[in-house]
Amino acid sequence: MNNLHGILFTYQSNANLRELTEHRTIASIPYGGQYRIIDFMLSNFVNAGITDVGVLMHESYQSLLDHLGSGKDWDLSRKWGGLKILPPFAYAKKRGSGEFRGEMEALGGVYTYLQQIRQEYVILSTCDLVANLPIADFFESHLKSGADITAVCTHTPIAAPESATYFSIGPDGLVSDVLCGGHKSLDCESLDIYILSKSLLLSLIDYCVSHNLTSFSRDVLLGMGHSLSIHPCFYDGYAARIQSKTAYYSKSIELFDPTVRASLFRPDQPIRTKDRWDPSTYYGPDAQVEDALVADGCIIEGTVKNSILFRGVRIKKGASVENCILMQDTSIQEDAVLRCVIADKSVTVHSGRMLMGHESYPLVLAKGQSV
Amino acid sequence: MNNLHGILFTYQSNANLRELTEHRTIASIPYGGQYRIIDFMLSNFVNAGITDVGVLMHESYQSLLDHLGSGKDWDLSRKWGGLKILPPFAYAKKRGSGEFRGEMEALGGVYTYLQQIRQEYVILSTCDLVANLPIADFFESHLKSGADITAVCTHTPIAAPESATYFSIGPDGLVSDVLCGGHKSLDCESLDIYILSKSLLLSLIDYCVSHNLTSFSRDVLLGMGHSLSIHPCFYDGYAARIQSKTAYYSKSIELFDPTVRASLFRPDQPIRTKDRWDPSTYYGPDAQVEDALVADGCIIEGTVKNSILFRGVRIKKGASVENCILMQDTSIQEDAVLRCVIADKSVTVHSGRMLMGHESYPLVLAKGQSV
Amino acid sequence: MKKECIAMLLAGGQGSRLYALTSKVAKPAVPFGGKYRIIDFPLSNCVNSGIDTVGVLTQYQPLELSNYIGIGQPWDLDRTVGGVHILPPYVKEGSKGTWYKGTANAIYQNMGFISLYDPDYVLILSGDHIYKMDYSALLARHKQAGAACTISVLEVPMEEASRFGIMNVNEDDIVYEFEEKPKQPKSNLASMGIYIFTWSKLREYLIADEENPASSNDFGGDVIPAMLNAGEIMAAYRFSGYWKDVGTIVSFWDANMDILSVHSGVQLYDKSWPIYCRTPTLPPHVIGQTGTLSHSLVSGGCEVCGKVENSVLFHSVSVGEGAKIRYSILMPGTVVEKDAIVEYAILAENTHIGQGARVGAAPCNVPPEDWGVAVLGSGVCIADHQVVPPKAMLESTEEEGHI
Amino acid sequence: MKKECIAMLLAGGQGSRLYALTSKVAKPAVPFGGKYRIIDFPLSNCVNSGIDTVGVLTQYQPLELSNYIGIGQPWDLDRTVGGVHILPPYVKEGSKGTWYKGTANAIYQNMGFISLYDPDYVLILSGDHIYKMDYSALLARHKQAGAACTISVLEVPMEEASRFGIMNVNEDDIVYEFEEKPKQPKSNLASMGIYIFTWSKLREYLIADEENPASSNDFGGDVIPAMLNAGEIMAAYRFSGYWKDVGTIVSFWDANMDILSVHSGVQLYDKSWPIYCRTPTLPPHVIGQTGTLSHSLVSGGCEVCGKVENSVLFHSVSVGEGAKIRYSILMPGTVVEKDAIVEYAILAENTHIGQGARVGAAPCNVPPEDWGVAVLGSGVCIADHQVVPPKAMLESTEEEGHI
Repeated sequence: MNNLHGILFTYQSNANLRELTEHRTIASIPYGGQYRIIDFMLSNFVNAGITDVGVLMHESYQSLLDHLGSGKDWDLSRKWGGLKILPPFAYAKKRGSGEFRGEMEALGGVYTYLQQIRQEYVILSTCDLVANLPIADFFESHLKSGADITAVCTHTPIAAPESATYFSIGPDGLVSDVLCGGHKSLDCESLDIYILSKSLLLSLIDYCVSHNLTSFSRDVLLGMGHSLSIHPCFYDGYAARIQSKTAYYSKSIELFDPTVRASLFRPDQPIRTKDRWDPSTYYGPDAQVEDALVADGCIIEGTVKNSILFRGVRIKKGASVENCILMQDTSIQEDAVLRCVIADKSVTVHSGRMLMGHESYPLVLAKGQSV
Repeated sequence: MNNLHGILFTYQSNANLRELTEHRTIASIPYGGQYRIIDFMLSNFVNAGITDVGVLMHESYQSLLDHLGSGKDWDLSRKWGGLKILPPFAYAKKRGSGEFRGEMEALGGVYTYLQQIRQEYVILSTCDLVANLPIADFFESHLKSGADITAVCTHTPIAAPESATYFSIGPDGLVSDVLCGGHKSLDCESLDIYILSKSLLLSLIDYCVSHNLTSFSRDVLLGMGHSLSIHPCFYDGYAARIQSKTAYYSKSIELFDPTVRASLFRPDQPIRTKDRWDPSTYYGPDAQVEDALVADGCIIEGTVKNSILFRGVRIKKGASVENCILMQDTSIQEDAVLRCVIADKSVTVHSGRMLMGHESYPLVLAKGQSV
Repeated sequence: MKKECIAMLLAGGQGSRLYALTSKVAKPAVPFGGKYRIIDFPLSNCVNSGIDTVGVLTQYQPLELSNYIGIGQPWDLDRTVGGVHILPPYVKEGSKGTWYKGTANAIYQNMGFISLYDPDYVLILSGDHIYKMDYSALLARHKQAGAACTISVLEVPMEEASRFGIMNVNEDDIVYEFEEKPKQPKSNLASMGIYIFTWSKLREYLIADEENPASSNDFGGDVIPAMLNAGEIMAAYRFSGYWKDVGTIVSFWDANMDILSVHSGVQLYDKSWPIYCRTPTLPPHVIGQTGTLSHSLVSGGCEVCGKVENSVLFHSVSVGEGAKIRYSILMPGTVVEKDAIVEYAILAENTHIGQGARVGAAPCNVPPEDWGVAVLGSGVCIADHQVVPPKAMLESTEEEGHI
Repeated sequence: MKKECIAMLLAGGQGSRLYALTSKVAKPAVPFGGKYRIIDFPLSNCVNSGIDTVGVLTQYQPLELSNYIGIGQPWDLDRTVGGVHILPPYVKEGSKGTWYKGTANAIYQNMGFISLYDPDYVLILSGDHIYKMDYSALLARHKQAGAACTISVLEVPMEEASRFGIMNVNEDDIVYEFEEKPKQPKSNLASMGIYIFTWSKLREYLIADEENPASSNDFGGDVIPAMLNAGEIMAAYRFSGYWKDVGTIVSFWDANMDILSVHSGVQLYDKSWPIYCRTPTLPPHVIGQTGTLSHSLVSGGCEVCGKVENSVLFHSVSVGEGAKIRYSILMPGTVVEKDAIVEYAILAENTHIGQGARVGAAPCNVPPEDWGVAVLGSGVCIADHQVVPPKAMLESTEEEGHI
């Protein structure tokens, strides 16, 4: 497994997630009480024995940089290889912008890095997927198939059709057609995870960059699919894609389902995240809690129902929180009442305030707000 | 010494160093056979027991990012604190440029970071100084003096007057006047290393940012000097500043002086740099070497005189290198002749070529060139 | 590479008064306070005090402790020079190795390790106290007094002083006499078992002590008295704050309960002096619809569907519907099935309490002479509806696999 | 945390045939090839082969080796789970510890460590060979053969075969017989002392071996024959490439000289299989105006003002004006003063050769029976103009400081 190199694309903020991505990319949105979304894919890589991972940065990557640090929390702080931050220098220079137009352009910007990697194979993935994946099996399947590219896909549609890539499978078991950016879904949807050899990847980049082609799905899979054998590798376990505020809310609430938790949090394939020094969570004498997912370091003295509390959240006496997601270090003062609220990091809700959203339109409090 | 936090400014490229800084900042110019200039100040910090260092990045910081990696080579890869890369997000966003106009503006961009540091005191320094400094002594001197700011300075002028800051010392032993950006030197020159408390620094930043003041020397030391006590702390050992191509060349050649080497390379205060896996240097049967500073991993089969060879340099049979600085992985093929040449990383000079500069105007071969 | 001050942590104690809790692990590795092990407190104190080189002297069940410490990442002690090192008594050339004879002998046997760092001062710590302390203040006091040895002391109530090693000091807090458990204590300054020595002095006394066949090779019993007799300057450093010896079942249970009364125990939520620990990678804990909690600590990976009061739940504990946990400490991996009741009990790692079983009892419900905290050793399984009386001390009888 | 394959590196050998070179360090810690120590080769091979968990079994002079390995950063083995661990024979509860009885006993005593990682396969390595080898190919061969044990073998010239442990194999390279130094070798496949075992099988045989009082508890002598007798599948894996046992002064000297003939020794400059090592932080070396070098290796921090031919200079070596070094190995910190001559010699760490002194001689200048490589142990000082004859073996008589 030493022979597979990980590349993660951290996408630009999505308009549908505006409030949560003002200061960060999707990859660094807090999720599930203590994680950032990138933790899932990064842990999947590490659990498969991948030792070297390059993270292609987009604009607003400061929060991601803070989160990843030296990579130590994922055991990726190495002298050789390990976690490498790849900032968007190339585009910043060329076009005065820190955004790339597509994966192939982004890869073109780190061509020298790719040339120097120690492994023969590369796995490309986005960072907006919440799933616990058997990457080692995918790699084995790729090697066995002998195909040029292995595309990990699912039978259960999970993305909005306009941003997803779909495959038709031919009689030979290989991908026979590719649909992308349409409004119709096929039942075989790409998880946007691809395995191919380093040498093929380099030649694809060469071709794309010199022909001003930028997208992996449109320009490589669709555009060059006739000359490439694409092997579909199916994963039909739990997977969620975070593409809008409502999806973020509803996918978070799914964590109350024990089967979802069992599928995401497997002792043999742990999801690692940045460590903090938080002690255990303290429940005070008047705490009333029902259906809650609570991280370490909270002090809960009020009422919590059907909610997700991140690390270091404080719920003071008499406060009541229902159907909420409160991110790290949020503080809810005495007698405040919150319903269907997503509070970003370090929000303070003062005594006696009452804030209500609806499940179909949760109220979002921006990072650091004091209400 | 746990109570001092390091901040390094990595300056923008200097026009006088154009060829060497096209792809990098001054901080990451290779120096002395195996170092980058930043290694000196970073090692000074580490040798003084400083555990947390923030590096303020400027434009073109990719090469610096590569060099620093996770900070492990300086024992600065930590879960809490350690080496933190601080990219120029704030300016990039505000003005579409990755450059800051002065230290105070740069510090304003990382205000939140500074608020959260664990130490009570901060040391600010630039990265263009080659010196082995007793930072712990400076800190002790600062604490003893009770002054607001300690400025490390020297009696030996080492910089070009127009880019230097000079002090007059009053009868009370404190700085009585500050000169900056003039054309005349005083005999007390600042090494641009300052120690002050975190709380004072934060209030100075507040003031400067809100008054559109950007420079530490001009706007703080000079502009606000009347209300601050500035304690000069003298260091009169060896120190070199790399501000032009000729200075780079002549300061490099000074390394042949055993007293300069003894002052820079002290076993008790080692200068750390990025590790490579290079084996020892091999001298072939026909090697002829005289007055050379040679790093590990070279294979020398030709003639080398009065030159500095970085790691992994190859000098083939019959080749002759005199008064040259050859950076890492440079390859000089059979019978090539080089005089007064500075070859950047991974340059290849083909068989039989002859390249000559002059000591007063060394010929620079850009990174990766094949001549 | 020279270090000004290094710490040597005596973690060799078997902690036999913790009975079932230490039958499989060394005392410093016993879980404490929801997330920690006892050794996390001195280790974190070292790091927070700027001491980055720590030797951990261990002998009893070293593998578990050694595996817990690893290379020291959780405490930021994975250092290029220095860091944390486990030092079991090893077998020297041509000799049969032996366990450390006493605390002083343990340091004596590791003088080679200490010399690697050529320290000016050596801090001697033990691995059985819960406290937060800035050792750099202790070091400053040592330097200021120009002492050969400085001892950290705590003012205890005069009536309890005869239970401690008491330091009698002059007006400058310089020790002139040391009395071990004096019947008529002259002062109430109790030694906390935390010493800082000037290394050159300590080295000298350790060598002399080793050569003395009459010595029990102990700091308190031999080295400190020898130094005092020889007229070395010995300073006292007054510590104030929470400090608790967790050497007995009752004091261990107390110290855990102290944390629950937020203002009395060791202040875990104080960010200025964090206590670090190694925890497995676990998701947040989950409180089910039928779970109720009060006055309790709950950690990562727990699933609580029962009622938990005044208790400490370590990670990965599961409490079934209808189960009741009161005034108890449930260590990692404990499973309490439906309708079981656990009161005034300490359940070590991976214990399993069957449906409707009952462990321990409240003091009001039993005659005082029969009451005590019930303790289940690691891996103990209690069958459905079985009753474990208060004060019970059960160990797993299951034979462990060969090695 | 499960690992598919972990390595156990037998580094306990005293290496007594290296005499003065191993009087203060274990053989695996002996400097080799300008920058390395012998143990860097198997360790780097592990890392390059994707094995990230290595137990280093050491007993003789463990402190130096343990200090060299540290937490494993130079080899990228400072891992959260796994990494490199020094395993000295430690003293178990209630017993006196003893040195490892044999190679198999060393593994037996550390079965607790191995079980932590629940491996499918265990790779057994030794710390006295210089070679580059991809252990993942060995593992692939082991899996493909479905073997209980796979042994790496080297084809040696038939006439030398009787000096080795010889594996007799069938056409599938399955071992049917093992002969230790046979007088009439049936094959030329010599065991390299590198084994891979299916852990469940090895565990079984180690326990049986330990219970057998007649056993010497050795892999080659006891465990391998026992497995063969029991009919376990034992595969051979053919290795080709440079491999050298550096167990004697002559072979050690040879292996160093091999590096100088760039195409014959272990390929240090080959970037695809780097050998990692821990080196002190040192500036580049300096060649003075009067220095001349040929066919030599020079390392960081050296200052060369004399003449160096066919020699290996480790870091921080200083060669004065007029001094001549020929066919010699100068370990870290060696100082050769003005006009001294060193020929066919191995100078261990921090030796000091006075002005005009003479160490060793070329074979052409002495009768063959008097010739041999001269060896100076670490710290030996040779006075000005003193002469050390070839074949000499000097150790520092200076008493080392107490511990």
